[in-house]
Amino acid sequence: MIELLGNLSEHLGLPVNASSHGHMLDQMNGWVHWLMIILFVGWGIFFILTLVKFGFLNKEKVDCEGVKSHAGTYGEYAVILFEAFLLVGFAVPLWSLVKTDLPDVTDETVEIRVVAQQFAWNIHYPGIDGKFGRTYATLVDEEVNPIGLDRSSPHGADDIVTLNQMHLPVNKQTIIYLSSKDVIHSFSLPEMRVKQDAIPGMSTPIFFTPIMTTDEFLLEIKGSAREGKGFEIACAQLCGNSHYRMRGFLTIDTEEEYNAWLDEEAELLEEEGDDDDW
Amino acid sequence: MSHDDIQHHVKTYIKVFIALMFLTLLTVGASYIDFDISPQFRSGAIFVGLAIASFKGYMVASEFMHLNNEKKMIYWVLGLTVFFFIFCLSIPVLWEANLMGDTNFEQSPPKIEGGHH
Amino acid sequence: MSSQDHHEESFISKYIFSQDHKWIGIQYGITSLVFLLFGFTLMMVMRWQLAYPDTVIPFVGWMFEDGMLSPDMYNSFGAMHGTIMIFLGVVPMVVGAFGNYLVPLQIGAPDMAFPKLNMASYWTYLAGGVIMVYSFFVPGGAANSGWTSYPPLADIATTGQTIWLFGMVFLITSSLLGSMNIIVTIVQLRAEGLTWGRLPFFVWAQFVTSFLLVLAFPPLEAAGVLQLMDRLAGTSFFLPSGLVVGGEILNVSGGGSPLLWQHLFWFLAHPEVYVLILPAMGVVAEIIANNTRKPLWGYKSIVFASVWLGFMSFIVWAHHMFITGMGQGMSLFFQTTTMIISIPSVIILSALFITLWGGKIRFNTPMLFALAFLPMFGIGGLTGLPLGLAPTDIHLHDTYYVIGHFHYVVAPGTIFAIFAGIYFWFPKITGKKLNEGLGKIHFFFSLIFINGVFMPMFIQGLAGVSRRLADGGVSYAHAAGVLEWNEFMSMSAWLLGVAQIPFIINFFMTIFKKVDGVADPNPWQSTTIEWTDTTSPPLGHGNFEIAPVVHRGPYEYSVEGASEDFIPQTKK
Amino acid sequence: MQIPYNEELRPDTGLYNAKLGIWIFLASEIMLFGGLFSAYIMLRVGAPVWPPLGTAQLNIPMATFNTVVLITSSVTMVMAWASLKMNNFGKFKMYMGLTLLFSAMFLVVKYFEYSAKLSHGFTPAHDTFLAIYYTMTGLHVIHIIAGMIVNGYLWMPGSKMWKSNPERFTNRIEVAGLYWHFVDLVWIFLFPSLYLL
Ligand code: HEA
Ligand code: HEA
Ligand code: CUA
Ligand SMILES: [Cu+2]
Repeated sequence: MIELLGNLSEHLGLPVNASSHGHMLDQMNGWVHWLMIILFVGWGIFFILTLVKFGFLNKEKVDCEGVKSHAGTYGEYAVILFEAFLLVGFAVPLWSLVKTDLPDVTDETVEIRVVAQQFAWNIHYPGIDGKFGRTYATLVDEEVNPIGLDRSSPHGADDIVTLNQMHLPVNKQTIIYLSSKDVIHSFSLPEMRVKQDAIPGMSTPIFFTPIMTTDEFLLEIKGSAREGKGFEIACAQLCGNSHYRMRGFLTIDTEEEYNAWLDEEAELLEEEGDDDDW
Repeated sequence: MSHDDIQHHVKTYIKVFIALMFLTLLTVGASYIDFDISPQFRSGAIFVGLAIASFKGYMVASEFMHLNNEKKMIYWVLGLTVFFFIFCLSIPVLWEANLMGDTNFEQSPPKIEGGHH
Repeated sequence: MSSQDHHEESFISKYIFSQDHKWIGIQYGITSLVFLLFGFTLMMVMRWQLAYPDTVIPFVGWMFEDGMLSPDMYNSFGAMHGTIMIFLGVVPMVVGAFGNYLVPLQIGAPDMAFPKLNMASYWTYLAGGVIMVYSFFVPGGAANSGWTSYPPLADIATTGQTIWLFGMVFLITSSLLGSMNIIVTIVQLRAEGLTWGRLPFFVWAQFVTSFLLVLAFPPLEAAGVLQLMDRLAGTSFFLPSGLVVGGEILNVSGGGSPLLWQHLFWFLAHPEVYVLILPAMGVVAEIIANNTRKPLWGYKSIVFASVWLGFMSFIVWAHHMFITGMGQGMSLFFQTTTMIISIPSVIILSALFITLWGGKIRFNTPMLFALAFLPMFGIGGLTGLPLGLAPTDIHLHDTYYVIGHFHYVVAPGTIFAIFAGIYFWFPKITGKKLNEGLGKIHFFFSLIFINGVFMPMFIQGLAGVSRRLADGGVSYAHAAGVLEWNEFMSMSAWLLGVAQIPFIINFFMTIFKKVDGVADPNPWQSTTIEWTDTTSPPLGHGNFEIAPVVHRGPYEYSVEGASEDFIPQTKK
Repeated sequence: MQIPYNEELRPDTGLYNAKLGIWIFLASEIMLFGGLFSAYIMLRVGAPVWPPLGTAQLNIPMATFNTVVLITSSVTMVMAWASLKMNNFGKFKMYMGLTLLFSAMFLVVKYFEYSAKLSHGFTPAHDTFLAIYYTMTGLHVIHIIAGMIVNGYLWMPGSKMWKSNPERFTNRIEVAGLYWHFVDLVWIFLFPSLYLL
């Protein structure tokens, strides 16, 4: 029974889940929708019965007292109880699990920064040393240095900055420090069940663990309307005229692929560094 | 209200006036005194300053605006308003304290000679 | 506050600068209907863009460059659709028109407490409306940062945003004047014998609504002033340091907070949504009691519930801000209050359902709209629950699920209640009933198509499609599976538009219809005071020949032993 | 058509219409300034130092003087009402005139304050402290001006009503007074918040 109840989420048309916490959010969503359906169907049946009985059939006498049973009141108590259950049982623990209990950073954690701007996502990797260089608004140059990274700052030389291309290794805890250069955006990864506003002047941490590589995902969605298209980063907050196409790409790699990609990017950086002194 | 009542009121107005004057000077004076445990938050000074202001406000409201002797309906309206007022004031503070994000992460950018471009 | 007895009124003082609450109510009503139609038209144009991106818009295409809505225009239209529907359409309709026309009549008062102020409030509203419409013609077009106008985007937007803010200041002022007036009228001018417990529920709903307006609107006015300062005086209330827009450092001092706006905005805008729904519930309750020929079930509990609803609505606002990064404490608080606030709605709805039981239900057009309100509001309200719980809101926030949620409450909810009210009180205003046949056509087609527009939004939303996308989601792969609904929804929207034609025909046809003889003053056999002792249509300024005296509660239908199945409140 | 309870009190509430009206209006004003104070608090809490470095030094003696002026005007206002209650129209004229005089004095001082700041380049755009300072005091000044318009009307042309309907005229003065005291009250909080703390 519980199985069945919890599984309503599978019929809500949610995107494929690809993060370790996602199924819990989905399950909660399933529970809430059960409550909604029960209430709606319950009252709906009562409603239709009443309309038939007192609208079309009974035309003589009005019964002023109406309903004598206390079913309505019990129903209300049931709703209250259910809501309390959802709050205590799901909402509170889940919120800390997915939003506020920031995990400790270990060697295994992937830390990156994401800086949103009209209308692109800048992804900032700390490079080999694992530490981010400093960024300054004054150094911003849309062509070559969109996040204003100071290459001469202590940890800045090896940092990797990509545009709209985010790579993450599978099954690793990821922490993203999210901010924005200009207006409010919202960093949304529908398949990861991640959404967080990117607010200028603020750096907000988000964390999740992807559990499915892009290749696996592509296999999973074979035959659906989006066949052949991998994970994407969506902007969920109105941010200007091109909000509708502020799209980034997320690739979940295996460990090896990820490291290979990082190396490749580091090489690129070196080549650039030769003819361009910061 | 009878003539005598009013006469009585007028006496109160004068007294309140004098008290308000005194408190104004007091609050200015107090602002030069250092009540603070830490210079960062100045909580002592804020507390003293607002306490005096609240007392002044109370006197204006209760005497000049006759709130010490008003009808029930008006107390209801104001009670409700004050409740929401306090709410409106306190949430931003609590909010800031409970924000996940870090609002002071970006140190002010150094002034670079010539800047960019 | 005039009290001079006037003689013959001139045309201007009678029809233009009228101080008669009935005429002002009609002015409000007509103006807001026009704005509702305008807001709907904007959306019908937008829906073309959503269904067939990159194709020329039929009929109105010539107005736009390339015959299409540019993304900027799309955003303008969206923001203005929201603003117009809420602030120029529904609020003036439910508070300005229904409130103005009915409250004094239902409480047996000669007029509003402050007739001049009442007039001022209408004209301020109209000025606000004109300013808003004017903003379409300034360079850069109307405001395009959403009806929520979040800075920094709104701070750096085109001139239209400034005009929008000025317009809002007018609209807010108008609402404040109007609602002050309603409160004072209800408290001070109730007829003799009309105790609080005998007030029709509609009046209670107006009372609570007016308090919401009086206390919630000013913080938005403050926020509006701050945003105006940001835009005109170069301050940075909402702008943090170090902003880089389009590669250039924004030349401001910085140090502000973008979230400050959201707090002040939602501190108003959440109570505002109950401003949209409470009077609607009031209308529905009146019509249901009348057409079941039964007293409202649980009158006391729904009055209590609506007061509670009003109170709670001030302390839930941050449920619109769950994903701005709030911690556990705040999210717990706002989730809890949000769950608590759903309870009074459940109570009110349950009471209305239970009222139906045992009644002698008459299916006339107003009743049909009122009945449809219940499940439709039910869908809207229930879908508020997963939004109100922070973890489930993570996936649903800013998707079409939200759009679906609130349209179910405002469109087949409030708009249906407005239609119900128009059909119900039309004979009061004009002395003539609207045509039932046309009314039923209007009803059934509206019901079908409005569901056709909004139901698929839940499907899209659950799939993760964001709102405010100028191309309806074509750019995003995750929208691919549900994209085909766009065409269906747009078709439904246009057909919904077509379904309004019988109403418009009916409306004008009935107004100009000639009838012989005296109109029936109480065509629905209703108990409340507006139907008794006054003529239909009412003549001139002033309401009652003799001040009415009330002897009983508002819903004495089918009382045992009475000669008719209703006893007016004024009957001994 | 006559609206009841314009001058006489409604028995069950004990109020005349305008009295309830003005209090509800003031309730909305409380929320208006509440929104601004909330903004003030949020900016202050969010700022690393307050007032921000390099901002203008506000002129405390001037503001103290203004506080005294405004409180005095509040007293003369309530005295104007009391004079009417004691049937002394002449005294009313005097007190109301004084109220207007003090209000004008407040504005003049404020003008000098503003222009001194502005002439040194301390515009609202300079920093968030000055931004909120100008906005709050500016809105307060607008309230003063609005009050002066009403009071001026009641002082001169509007006072004709004393002949025809003294009861109602006294009520009007009371209502105008309530508004005026509120404006005073706002200043009582603005003064320490902006100048002293
Ligand atoms: C009239 C307007 C109205 C009403 C009444 C409501 C009612 C509710 N709203 Fe809604 N809401 C809006 C208008 C409204 N809302 C708007 C305009 C927005 C979006 C703004 C924007 O971002 O642009 C919004 C957004 C919104 C959000 C933010 C979503 C997001 O951006 O992520 C949330 C979150 O908590 C929410 C929650 C609720 C809740 C819990 C209720 C509750 O009060 C609902 C309680 C009702 C019930 C629980 C129903 C009871 C039902 C029954 C008893 C059974 C019925 C059965 C049958 C009829 C058969 N709403
Ligand atoms: C009260 C509020 C209200 C109402 C009633 C409506 C009504 C409708 N709305 Fe809208 N809507 C909003 C408030 C409202 N909306 C808001 C706040 C937004 C968010 C904006 C933003 O993102 O910033 C929004 C956004 C919004 C979107 C999303 C856009 C996007 O995110 O990109 C869509 C999409 O389909 C939509 C559609 C509709 C439709 C089809 C109707 C239909 O139901 C309309 C039906 C209308 C009528 C039935 C009126 C008919 C009038 C007459 C017939 C008058 C007759 C005249 C005389 C007799 C003189 N609305
Ligand atoms: Cu970035 Cu929307
Ligand atoms: Cu809300």
